[in-house]
Amino acid sequence: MAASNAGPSALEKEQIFGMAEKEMEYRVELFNKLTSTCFNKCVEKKYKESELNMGENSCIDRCVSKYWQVNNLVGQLLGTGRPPM
Amino acid sequence: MAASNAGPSALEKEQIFGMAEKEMEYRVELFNKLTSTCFNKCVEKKYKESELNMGENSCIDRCVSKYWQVNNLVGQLLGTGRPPM
Amino acid sequence: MAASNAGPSALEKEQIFGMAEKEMEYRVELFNKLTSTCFNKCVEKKYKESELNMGENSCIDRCVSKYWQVNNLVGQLLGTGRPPM
Amino acid sequence: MDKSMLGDLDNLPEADKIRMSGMIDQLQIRDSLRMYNSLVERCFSDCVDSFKHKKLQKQEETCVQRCAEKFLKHSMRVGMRFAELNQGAATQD
Amino acid sequence: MDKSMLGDLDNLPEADKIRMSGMIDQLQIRDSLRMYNSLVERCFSDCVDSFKHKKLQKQEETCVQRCAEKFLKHSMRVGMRFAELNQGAATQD
Amino acid sequence: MDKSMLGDLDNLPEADKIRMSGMIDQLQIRDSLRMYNSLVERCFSDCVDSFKHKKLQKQEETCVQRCAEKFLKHSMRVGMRFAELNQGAATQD
Repeated sequence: MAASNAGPSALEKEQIFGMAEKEMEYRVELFNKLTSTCFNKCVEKKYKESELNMGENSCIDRCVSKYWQVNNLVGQLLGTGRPPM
Repeated sequence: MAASNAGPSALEKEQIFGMAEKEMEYRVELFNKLTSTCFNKCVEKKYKESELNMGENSCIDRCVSKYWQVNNLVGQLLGTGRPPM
Repeated sequence: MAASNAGPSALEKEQIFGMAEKEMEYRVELFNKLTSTCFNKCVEKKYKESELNMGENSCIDRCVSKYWQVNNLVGQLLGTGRPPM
Repeated sequence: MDKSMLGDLDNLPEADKIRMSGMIDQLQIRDSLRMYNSLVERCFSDCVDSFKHKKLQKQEETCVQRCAEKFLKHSMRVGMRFAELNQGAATQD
Repeated sequence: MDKSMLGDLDNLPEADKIRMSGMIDQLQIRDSLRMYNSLVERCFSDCVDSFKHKKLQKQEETCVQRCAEKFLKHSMRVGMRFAELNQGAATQD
Repeated sequence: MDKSMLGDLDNLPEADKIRMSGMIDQLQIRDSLRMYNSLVERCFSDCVDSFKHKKLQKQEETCVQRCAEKFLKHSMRVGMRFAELNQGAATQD
């Protein structure tokens, strides 16, 4: 909240920091939703062991990859050309 | 955070702004929950086309209307007489 | 944001308040998740009456107790020895 | 949620106490509005499934009322049990 | 969500108007980013169920596109109805 | 989530760097507490279904432990893949 002699004004600075904060929140939320969704799609819920088996691991890798593609695709559809990152 | 010569004190002002912020968050969340719930109740998930058909549209209108009524009803039950808007 | 003559610096104070805020948010969220999860596990959803019956009440008590134990157990697993409270 | 469960302010200097107390108030307002939204969503989802009418039907209204009352009673009971466990954990420290 | 639905700023002093307006902008940015995340999650969950390939298949892509379009149209319709009800409630006061 | 994925602070003036860094710290604390809550909720929901006893049964405990470990391993793997994709996207710009 200190005054800045050069560069952006105090108000502009608040907006820049606010925007940066929202963008970081967005990334965290994207990661959390992706993690939760891929766990639901790929991991066996009877928990017979604490290791991920080969099938689960390969499913997870593909799930992350496809989620990423869907994220980009939706970004294109919304006309921004790219997702908000 | 600037001092105000008349009207509410700085502390009171913070509280007023804080309350206004919470109320706006509430409205956004109400809208988002309503949107998500009515999509689940009314829209066909096989996505054979990208248009909403007549049945879906009329379901959506009634869903919004009923959700609104439930919102008011719960407001009455909680003794506030009206929902927090 | 006022300067403090003794004790922690302004920056340290911000961090302490920030940490306290996050911890309170955590407790509220824990309580809300517990409440929602135990309602789903214990309460009959046909809503034939507005009272909780004996079976539901005893289920709720045990559900809270077990949720608490799971919370502690996960805290131990994550190496903190205790949940973040 | 009971305010006392969010923190113990007794040992703080006066200025910090005021600030912390304001923070708790803000959290409680936000929490109670969120709770309100969740309650509406839950009871709507559980009670309203037909969209042949625009107006809430009598039996849907009854269902929503019971759902809301039941949830509030449930929430109070959970709050009591939760406070007991919190108490126990605090005295262990 | 339409900005006008979040509050009426006309009767505020200038400094408060600017601050309130900034607050609304921040809320809208956060809301639109969250909406984006929810849309992606929903359409991914509804459309992608096979993980034999690393690349999105053609029919999954089509499904995601329709899902996103349908959801946006739905959201706009809900917004219109919601605004009407808000209007009605406001004029009742 | 890895801190480096949240933003690149190298080109900022010192004061902004400190402020941004504090903001990231706060977000990370909030995120890890939320993650903790979600993990507890998930493993409780998946592992505990009987309420004949007040105490967690041995097989429920085992289930919760495996669930938590599995989720953490999953989360780490997702984090690695996510970072790779982020990296790829960054170098494309």
